[in-house]
Formats: sequence, C-alpha cells, structure tokens
Amino acid sequence: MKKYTYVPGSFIAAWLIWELIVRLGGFNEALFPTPYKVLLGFGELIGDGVLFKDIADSLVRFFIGYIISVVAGVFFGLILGWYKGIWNYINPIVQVIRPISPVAWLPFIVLFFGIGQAPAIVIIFIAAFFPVLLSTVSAIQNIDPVYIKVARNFGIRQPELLFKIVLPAVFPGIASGLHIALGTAWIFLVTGEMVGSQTGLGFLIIDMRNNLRNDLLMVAILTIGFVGLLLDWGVSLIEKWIYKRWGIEK
Amino acid sequence: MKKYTYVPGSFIAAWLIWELIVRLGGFNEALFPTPYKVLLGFGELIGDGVLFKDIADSLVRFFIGYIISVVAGVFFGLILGWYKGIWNYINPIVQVIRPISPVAWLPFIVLFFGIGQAPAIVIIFIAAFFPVLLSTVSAIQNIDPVYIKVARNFGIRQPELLFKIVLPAVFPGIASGLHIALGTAWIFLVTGEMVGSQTGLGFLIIDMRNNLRNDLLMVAILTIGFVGLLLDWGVSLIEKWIYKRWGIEK
Amino acid sequence: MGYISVRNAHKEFMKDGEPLTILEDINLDIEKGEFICLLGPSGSGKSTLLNAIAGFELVTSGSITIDGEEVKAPQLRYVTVFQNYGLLPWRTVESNIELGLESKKVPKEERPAIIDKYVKMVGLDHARNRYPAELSGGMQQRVSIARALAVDPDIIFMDEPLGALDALTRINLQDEISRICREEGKTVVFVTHDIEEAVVLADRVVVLAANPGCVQTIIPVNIIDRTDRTSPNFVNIRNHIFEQFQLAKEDKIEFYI
Amino acid sequence: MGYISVRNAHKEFMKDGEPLTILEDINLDIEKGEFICLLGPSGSGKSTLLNAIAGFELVTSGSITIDGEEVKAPQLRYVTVFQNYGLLPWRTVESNIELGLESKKVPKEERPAIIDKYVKMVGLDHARNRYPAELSGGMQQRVSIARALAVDPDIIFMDEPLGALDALTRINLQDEISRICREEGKTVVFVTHDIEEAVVLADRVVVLAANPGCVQTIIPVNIIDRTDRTSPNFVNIRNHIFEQFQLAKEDKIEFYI
Amino acid sequence: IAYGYHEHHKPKTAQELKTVRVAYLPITHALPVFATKELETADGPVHVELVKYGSWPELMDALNTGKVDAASVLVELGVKAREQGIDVRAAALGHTEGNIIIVNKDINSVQDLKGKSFAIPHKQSTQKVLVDCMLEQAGLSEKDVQIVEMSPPEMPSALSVGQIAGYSVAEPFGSLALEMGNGKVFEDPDHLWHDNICCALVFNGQFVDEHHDLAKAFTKAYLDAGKYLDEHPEAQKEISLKYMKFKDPVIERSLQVIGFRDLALTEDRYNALVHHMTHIDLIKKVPSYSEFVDTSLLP
Ligand SMILES: Nc1ncnc2c1ncn2[C@@H]1O[C@H](COP(=O)(O)OP(=O)(O)OP(=O)(O)O)[C@@H](O)[C@H]1O
Ligand SMILES: Nc1ncnc2c1ncn2[C@@H]1O[C@H](COP(=O)(O)OP(=O)(O)OP(=O)(O)O)[C@@H](O)[C@H]1O
Ligand SMILES: [Mg+2]
Ligand SMILES: [Mg+2]
Repeated sequence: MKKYTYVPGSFIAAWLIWELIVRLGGFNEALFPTPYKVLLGFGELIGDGVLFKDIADSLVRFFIGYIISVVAGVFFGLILGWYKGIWNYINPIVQVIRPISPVAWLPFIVLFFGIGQAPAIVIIFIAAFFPVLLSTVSAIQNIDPVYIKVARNFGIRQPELLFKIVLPAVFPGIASGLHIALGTAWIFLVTGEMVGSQTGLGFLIIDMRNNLRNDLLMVAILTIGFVGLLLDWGVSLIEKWIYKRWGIEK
Repeated sequence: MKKYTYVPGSFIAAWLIWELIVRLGGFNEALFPTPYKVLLGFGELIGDGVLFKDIADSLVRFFIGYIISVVAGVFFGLILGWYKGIWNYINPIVQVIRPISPVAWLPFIVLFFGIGQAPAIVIIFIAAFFPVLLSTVSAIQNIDPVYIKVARNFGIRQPELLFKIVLPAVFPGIASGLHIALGTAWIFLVTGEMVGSQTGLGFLIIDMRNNLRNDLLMVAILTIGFVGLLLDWGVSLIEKWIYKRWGIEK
Repeated sequence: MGYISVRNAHKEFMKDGEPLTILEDINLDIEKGEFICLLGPSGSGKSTLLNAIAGFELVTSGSITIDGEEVKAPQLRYVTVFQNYGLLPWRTVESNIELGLESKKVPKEERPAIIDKYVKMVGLDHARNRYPAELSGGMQQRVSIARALAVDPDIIFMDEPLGALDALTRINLQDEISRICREEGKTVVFVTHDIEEAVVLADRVVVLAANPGCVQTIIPVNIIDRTDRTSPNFVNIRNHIFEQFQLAKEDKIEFYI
Repeated sequence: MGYISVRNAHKEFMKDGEPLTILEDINLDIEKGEFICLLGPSGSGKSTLLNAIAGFELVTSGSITIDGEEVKAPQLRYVTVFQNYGLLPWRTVESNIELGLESKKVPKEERPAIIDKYVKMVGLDHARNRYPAELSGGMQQRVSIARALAVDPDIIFMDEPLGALDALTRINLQDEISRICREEGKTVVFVTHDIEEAVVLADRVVVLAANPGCVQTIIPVNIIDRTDRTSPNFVNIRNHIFEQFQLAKEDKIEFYI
Repeated sequence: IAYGYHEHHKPKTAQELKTVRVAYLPITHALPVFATKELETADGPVHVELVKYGSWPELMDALNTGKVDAASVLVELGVKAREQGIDVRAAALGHTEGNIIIVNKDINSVQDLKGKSFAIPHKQSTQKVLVDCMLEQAGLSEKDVQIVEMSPPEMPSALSVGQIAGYSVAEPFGSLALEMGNGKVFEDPDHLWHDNICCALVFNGQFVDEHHDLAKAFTKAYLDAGKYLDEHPEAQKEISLKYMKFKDPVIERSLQVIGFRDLALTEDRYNALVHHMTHIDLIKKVPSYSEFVDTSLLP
C-alpha cells in the first residue's frame, strides 16, 4: 500500500522539480539535460546493451573487492579483537589510514596492482575494509560476557568456542559493519572506475564526460543510485533477518 | 601510560614494514619513496610553508562545507523527521541519491556553482549532508515516546516543545550522525579538491602526482590521515561528553 | 459519581489489522484523596486504563470524567510518574523538577523555594545539581516524584514506578510514596503487579483480570501502620488478594508466562 | 566440612586504583541436595560470592571447595543459570538445551531423549523449535533451567534468575524451580533480593549484609507445602527474615537507594 | 548560488574589466598561455588569470559552462563540444608537434604491441588519433591492442612496471619516462599524421559574444606570446620551470620536440583533423570550419 503511492509520488515530484530547474535556469541542453532527454538516454544505453554490460562489469568488480574485504576484514577483525594486545599496536596505524580517501593511493595502487580491473577492485577493497575491520573488532570486544561465561561453564574450548559462540555472537555486529561497508564501497566504486578502468558504471561516467554527453552522464549517475539502492535493500533484508533472529531491537 | 607505548610502537612497526617493502620490492625510488625521503619531504613542504597553507585552506573549505551541511541536514532532518508524511515522499529520492559518489555530480556542480572554492565545498556538503539528514530524521522518529508524553503532561507546546524537549532528546542521535558525517566529508575533501581546486591537501595530491613527486605525494596522503584523525578525536570527545551526560552506554 | 469516574469504558487496539479488545466494560469510581492500586497480571490492560484516565490515549467507547469534566488530553493538574522515570537527562535534578513550574508560569523568583521543598522531601538535597545519569534508579524515581509533586497536581498517576528497582529500594520507596502522598493529600492511581506493594500503598486495590482486561474485584485495605509489613492485618489482606490473584492465574496459566 | 565449603573467603576488587573489599571473611557450608538462598541488598556481594563458588572469579584469599576439591574454574558438573538467561539467540530451544550435551560428548542418538525429557519438564514442548527472541522472559528462563538440568549437574547456581520477570510469572516459576530441583535432588545455590522468593525456595536462607559483604545470619526454612504462600508458617518465617533485613536496612539507608 | 550572484553584481574594477580567465593543464603544450601571462603588462589591454586543472574533463566542465573564458585544451575536445551544440570557439593552436610515442625497450615494431596494453590520456585527443593511425598503418586495429585511458602521471610508472607496453602522451610526460630510463621513442607522430595539431586556444562562445574586443585582444597577446617563444628558445625553459615543477633535463628534452612557430588553425589543418576524427568515430556530425574557428578573433 505504502510504496504504491510514496515511491511514484516521490519520483514524480523529483521529475517536476527537475523540469522546473531546466525551464527556469535556461541552461544549454547539452550542459544540463531535461528529464525527457535522460529517459531517451536510458533507452539508448539499454538499447545498445551498454548499460547492462557496464552494470554487470561494475557488479562483478564490486563483489570481488567487497568480498575480499569482508573476508579479510572479518578475519583480521576476529584476531585483532580477540588479542587486544596486538590491536593496541595496530589501532593507531588504522586510525591514520582510515581518513584517507582510497583514491589518494592511486599512484601506488597502479604501481603495485597494475591497471585494468585491479585498481577499481583495490579501491573498493580499501573503502570497505576499514568499516568491516573496525566493526568486527568492536563486536568482539563488546561481546556479551555472558556468552563467554556460558561457554566456560559448558566446557566449550577453542576451536569450538570460536565457531559455536564467538562467531555467532558477533554476527549482528559484523552484519551492521558489512552494511555500512557496502554503502561506502559502492560510493567509491565510481571513483575507482573513473580512474584506470575501461568498463563499468564509473567508466561510463568518465566516458560520457569525455564525450560531453551530459544526458548519458545523468543516466549513469542515476543508474549508480538505483543499483546502489537495490544492493542496500539486499543487505538490510539480511541484516533485519539476523537482528530478528538474534532478538536485537533496532 | 597506554599511548606512550602503543602509538610510538605502532608507528615504528609501520616504518619498519614500509622499509622492508621498499628494500625487498626494489621499486624505483621516484615511484615508491622510502620513509626517509618522505620525512625529508615533510621537511621540504613544511619549510616552504606549502603544507600548512594547504592544511589551512583545506580546513577552511572543509568547515564551510561541513557546517553548511550540518545546519541544512539538522534543519531539514528535524522538519522531515517530525512530519512523517512529507518524509515518506522525500525518502525514496534520498535513497537513490545517497549511493551516488559526490564526485559524479561534478559537471553539474561546476555548472551551478562555478569554479574555485565552490566545487570542493559542494562535494563536502553532499558527502556530509546525507549522514546528518538521515541520522537526524531517525533520531526524531526514534525519540523516546516518554519525552513526548512528559511534554504533553507538563503542557509544553511548540515552540518550547522543540527547544526544550525534541532538540535535546535527539542531540545524541544527531551527534553520532555528525561524527559519521565528519569522517565521510573528510574523505571526500580529497576527491573534492582533486578536481577544480587550486589549493588544499587534495590539490597537493594532484599537483604532486602531476609533478611525479611521489615522496611529496606520500607526505600529502599522510597529512590527510593525521589531520583527519585529529578531527575525529575532536568530535568523539564532544560525542562522548554528550553520551555521558545523557546517560547513554556505548 | 466519584471524583474520577470511569463508565463502561472499552478500549480496542488494532492488532495485525484486526481490532482486539483490551479493556471491556470498565466501571470505577475514585474519591478525592484516595490511593488506588490497579493490580493485575501482565497484559491485563493496567497501563491502558491508566493512560486513558490520564488522557494520553482515549478509550474507544464509554466515558471517563475527572471532577465532572470529560478527559480529553493530559493536563498539568494530573501528573503521571512513569516506570522509566521520564526524566530529561540533559537537565539536573533541580532543573527537572523545575520543568512543570515553567509551563505553569510560576514566577522565576518563587521557583527555588518550591524546588527546595520537594528536593528535600524526597531526600535528594545532596544531589540537586547532579544529572539523572549520575543517579541510581531509586534516586531517579524520587526526582520523578518530586517533579510531579512540584506542580501541586490534584491527581498523580503512577505506572509501575518501582518495577525496575531491587526489593529493598522498593520497600523504602513504597513507604516514602505512601507517606508523602497521604501528607500532601493527593489522589493517586498506582499501577503494579506486586501484591505486597498494593497492600502497602492502597486504600483500595482494584484487581484486573486479563483477556480482555476487566475489573475482577475491588478490595479495600484498612491498615493503620502501613510500614509494618508483618502485622496480622497486613498479612490477612495480602493473603486475600493472593487468593483472588490465584483465581485469575489458574484458568489462564499459559498466558502469563 | 560440607559438600560445598567456603572458608574465610575474602574478595577484593580494584576500584579507581585502590583495592576495595567486597567480601569479608565468608564462612559457609552447604550440604548435598540442599537448596540455599543468598539474600541481601544490592551491592552486598551476592553475585561475587556465587561467581566465586561457581569458579568464574576466584576469591582473593580463603578457600572454596566442592566435594573436597578446590574450585579453580567453572565445570560442567556445576552449572550456572544467569539472570539474563544466557541463551544463545542463534540456537532454537532444543539446540540450546543440547549445548551442554555436545561438550559432554553424549552420543548424538541419545540426545533427543534427554532434550525431550527436559523440554517437557519445563513445559515448553510446544515451543521446542522456536528461537529465544520469540519467547517471553519466563519461557526463556525455563529454557535456561532445562539447559542446566540436561547436563545432569551436581550443583546448580542461579543468580537472580527471576529478577526481570513480572510478579505472577515469578510466582509460577518459583514453584516450578522448587519442584524440579527437589525432584531431581540437585544442590542449588540461589541468589535473590526478594524475601518471599527466598522463603518459598530455600532450605536455608543466608542473609548477607553489605559494605563489605558478610554473612549476617542464616535462617533455616521448614515448610511442608511450599506452594502455599499464605500458611502461618510461611508468613512467620517471612516476617522473621523481614526483620533481619530491616536491620541491615536501618543502619545503611543511603546505600541502598 | 548566493555566492555566485554576489560575484556577478559587484561593481568591477578596471583590472577585472580586462580580465580573461584561462584554464590550463600544467603541460608543455600550454606554454603559450604561460608566456602570455608572463608578457602581460599592467597597462596592457588584457589581464590574464590562470586557472590550473588536473585533468581535461574538469577543465572542459569549466569552459563549457563559461566559468572560465578560455582554455588551452585538446582541439578534439573543442570540436566534440561544438558537435554537442555547446558554444565554444577556437582561435589558434597552442603548438605544433609536441606529442611523443613511447614504448618499452623490448618493443621493436608495431606488431610487437599485439595483445598488449597501450595508454592514451584521453579518448578525444590527438594522441588517440595518432595511435589509431599507427595501428592502421601496421594493419592492426584496436582489437589487437588494448587501448587504455590513463592519467598521464601514472603512465611512466605503469610503463616501468610493464603494465602497459607504451603510451602516447602530451609533453613532458614522454620525456619524463625517457629521463627515468624507462622506454624509448617509437614512431614519429608526423609520419602518422602529417602536420598534426593538438592543443588549441578555445573560447567560451558567450564570452566571445559579450566581450569580443577583449577576446580579440587576448588572442593577439596569445599569438604574440607564441611568436616570442619561437624567437626566444631560452625563455621557453625559464617559463616552463616557473609553471611546471619538473626537473631541468625533463623540460629541456621536452622542449626539443615542440614548436611554436605557426599557430594558425587553418582550414586545411582543421579538415585533416575532422577527417581523422570521423575516421575513427570520434564524431558523427562535423561542425563546419566557420562554426568552430572564429576567424573574427584573429588580428
Ligand atoms: N498501542 C498498542 N497497540 C496494540 N496493542 C497494544 C498497545 N498497547 C497495549 N497493547 C496491548 O494491550 C494489552 C494490554 O496492555 P497493557 O500495557 O495495558 O497491559 P499491562 O497490564 O500494563 O501489562 P504490563 O504489566 O506488562 O505492563 C497487551 O496485550 C498489549 O499487547
Ligand atoms: N568486576 C568488578 N570490578 C570492580 N568492582 C566490582 C566488580 N564486580 C562487582 N564489583 C563491586 O562489588 C560489589 C558487590 O557486587 P555484586 O554484584 O556481587 O553485588 P550483588 O549483591 O550481586 O548486587 P545486586 O543485587 O545489585 O546484583 C558492588 O559494589 C560492585 O560495584
Ligand atoms: Mg503496563
Ligand atoms: Mg548481583
């Protein structure tokens, strides 16, 4: 019921405002496209298959980078969260590196990982790695002590302690980290693909800018928004399910 | 006590690893600088005043963009959070726009806001606006109903309701939004300044890249990390104070 | 007709798209200055009834009047004390107590004396400048009571105000509430699911049964020394209510669990 | 020397850099099959003492032995039931109960029968495949008790297991715990701050005083029908403990609030 | 927006009235712009305000939207904008020659590039045209060699670690690699496309319409500066060092392969350009010479 009126209502309103800006602004159409031209642009890019190919390329790259960072982030997060002594020495470095935009590393990324798929994947990896790492570490460090007590009481030792107790206990914390990481990584996908990639939505943006096709540029931008939204929905469904099962109120 | 050993220990370890990579990797020094050269680079950029000037420029820009986004985000967040009917229509648009990298908008930003300081500020604004907006909306919507009940009981009406009850009640929620937004905005500062800005740390990165001074590039990168860390410390102090006063466990 | 008068009150909530009757045909008269406890198992609609009388959520049908006037919204003359205290964490103890005085437009210069009186009455003189987060649960609830008393209301509603406290703190606060409310001559409607608490506090205990919520019985409590929980009179009334309660328990056992 | 024997137990915690004595010179003997309640105001060290006996946190000095053996770590033979139930939310009721059986290396094929027995004992047959989040607090605590019983421990430790439940659910669970533990012949150490609860459950009530925690008195409870909370015998013992408790209360009033 | 509005309505000083905002990238190709600035006098007819950019797309955003008045930009980008209906007009070239094709030392013929990656800075560029010509002359096409777009500063390092087999780029990024000891000069661009043109002085059309005299004056100053550069080779290096932070030998080497003698964007040159651009599908609709080149700006 809700979505049947809100979403279309919302998009119609956005459309109208956009039209208004175009009409009142008196911009050159080549510089600021009308919604209608963008709709045609969608048709054009879908028609020649470019859009879906780029979406597919981006998604593949995205998932490779994201999954590597999830695996690495959770793995190191578990270790570092558990051995607080090590974490205390790693933490300052992480805190210094974290505020740095992944794109800033580009020259070094090219040096170490070459061109082609790699830079975009590495940038997505960097973007997603820290949220995953930090949320895993904090999930471990804030694990409800009662679980550990139960484990001790029932004689559960490593490695069972890890798989039976710790991992499931930190799951919700990690899940919310994964959610944040997904958002961040998707935002940086564009930047990643804008540099040194020859396909994908980010490249589409660059390509359309290079071809001065601002209508298709807008198509690329909106596509990124929609796909990002779908991804976000996907994770939040998973997250909600976990939260419900674990009995966490949110 | 803690920091006296952790932080230096951490940095010494990082230094050693870096040295090791340089030695074992056998990279051209011009492409991958040694820590020593970067240290000299710090000296060089501090010596000719470039570094502090760029830091200052970046910070000014950063705070302008950030503060505008905080003001706008909190303002609209309060309105939209309170009038759920409107928010339901705005939300879909926000969700589509949010996953889009602020840099993607650049051609349009230049069209609307011109060149010079503006693009970087606008990019920071976009980066920070959504976290602030969303956390304010959610803070308002999740306001503890007991506060509203107390207000009704004690006959507190608008505008007092806003200033005496709602604003203070959502303060911690907003504060954590501001914290997240600060991080995001700082990361995007680099990207913002890398395009269409003539000074600042992001520009320093581009400039050093264009001049192939990878040692100074590393100086710029690390400076961004350190300044970002300091900013983060600043907000978390404020946030912690608020949390303590409001009695929120974290 | 009593000071507070509930007549044929019904309340329905929508649950999964279907109306669910929570309160059925409640009739209740409360006199001025009476201390009434609403006692009942979880889900019997105690809070719902209290909220209806206090004006937070109106009944679906039937009428509730206070002093002859239909209840339509909460008022400063009838103040509620909530289970989780409802203190504003950004205000000190004093300033929380001041809250009602501000709306009541009590002149600024008169406020300190009023605040002082109630801060002392609940024994928090030493903590007047602290923030709620720095207080124990018991102390917070005292602040909440002081805040309610400060506006000099005609009626005080309390919804399980002691539910979150440990047994000994509860005992202390029960005695205090009983003393203060009687000294000040307030009309009190107090929700609890603890039998002993009801006996200590109430002039009359209204026992609600659940599913849907209805008045099972009303038991008057005539005790002289309310602080003595071991007197035969006390124990007798407690036992009587206990039996009433067991009745409610027997036939609906799954429900309470 | 008893089955469980606490001798001159001291416990200190560091607080703001200074050692603070929490338990002072505790001596206590518990026989096999006894149901002991530790009763005391908040902060009197009940949990600390229980944790020490259960092996979670050892005492600073003095000795605690069970069956002649020094307590050094928690063991599967002595199981603890926690206030917040300590259920694993990612496991169903059945699978939570199975937890201890896994460590105990009970063969897979024998487990269903054991689980079945205890699931039925706590009356949760209909909810065996549900997850903890889908259960009420009372049901969760039952699962926790079933999980403890399933490993057939010699001793069960319980730390305010009913503290978070409402009065009626508490009453039901008290009766159940009393019945089950006696039927199974378990030795039980049960922490509570509720006097009535202690009387219903205990063979002996150990009253702790606070600041620092020490044994104030030990009161034996000889009641035949423990489910009847209105019998004169019950009321007498309750009153007696109440007086002991008041004593503790009188002299340290600020502390409990 | 308020900020922009304010800017527009402030009364202008005399200096502001004769200011031309010129966008550039810090490359050797923009040398005439630097020289114009250097030769500017306080009482001259124009005041140049230089705006530095990090990449072509950003520079084009500013030029297309009129946020800068003119730019030294790849001529192909100008033509492309014109094709899209954006009013930009060229006045003169920025240089002649000045492009360089670099390959790794183990590449000896175009055939050796087969299956490898080859970098260009931008799709709409002379470098791209040159590479396509080179492949075509060797009987290859883009299917055989992977053409990648890469920002010039990354090219030398990508080449040195073997991620690309070669690149075609504006100076001084070719000389840089040579100076670092990586790679070698490959084809001579002039053999691929005789008298090729690359960067040009392009105005925003609205600016030309509104301030025709100023645009014209600037064009004259620009052409004069070109002539000055041509006549004073020693000044080339001096000015370069001032505007670009490369090391001496890099600049020196890069100045050897660039000329500033004849900066006219003639119809012949233009026709050759659009011929190449259509041939490799960079444009579909060809703007006429008179549409793109505003000869009224020439002295
Ligand atoms: N806003 C609501 N919407 C739907 N159902 C509600 C709502 N408020 C209460 N209920 C339902 O009404 C019933 C009675 O609730 P109420 O809170 O009045 O009970 P109570 O006697 O106060 O119980 P407790 O002792 O647990 O506080 C419950 O079954 C509850 O689920
Ligand atoms: N890990 C600890 N570190 C420092 N002090 C502690 C620690 N655990 C308990 N204490 C202190 O020891 C005292 C007794 O605590 P304990 O939890 O044993 O009391 P209790 O009788 O169980 O109280 P309650 O009824 O509130 O559960 C308290 O003052 C508490 O602050
Ligand atoms: Mg209630
Ligand atoms: Mg305890």
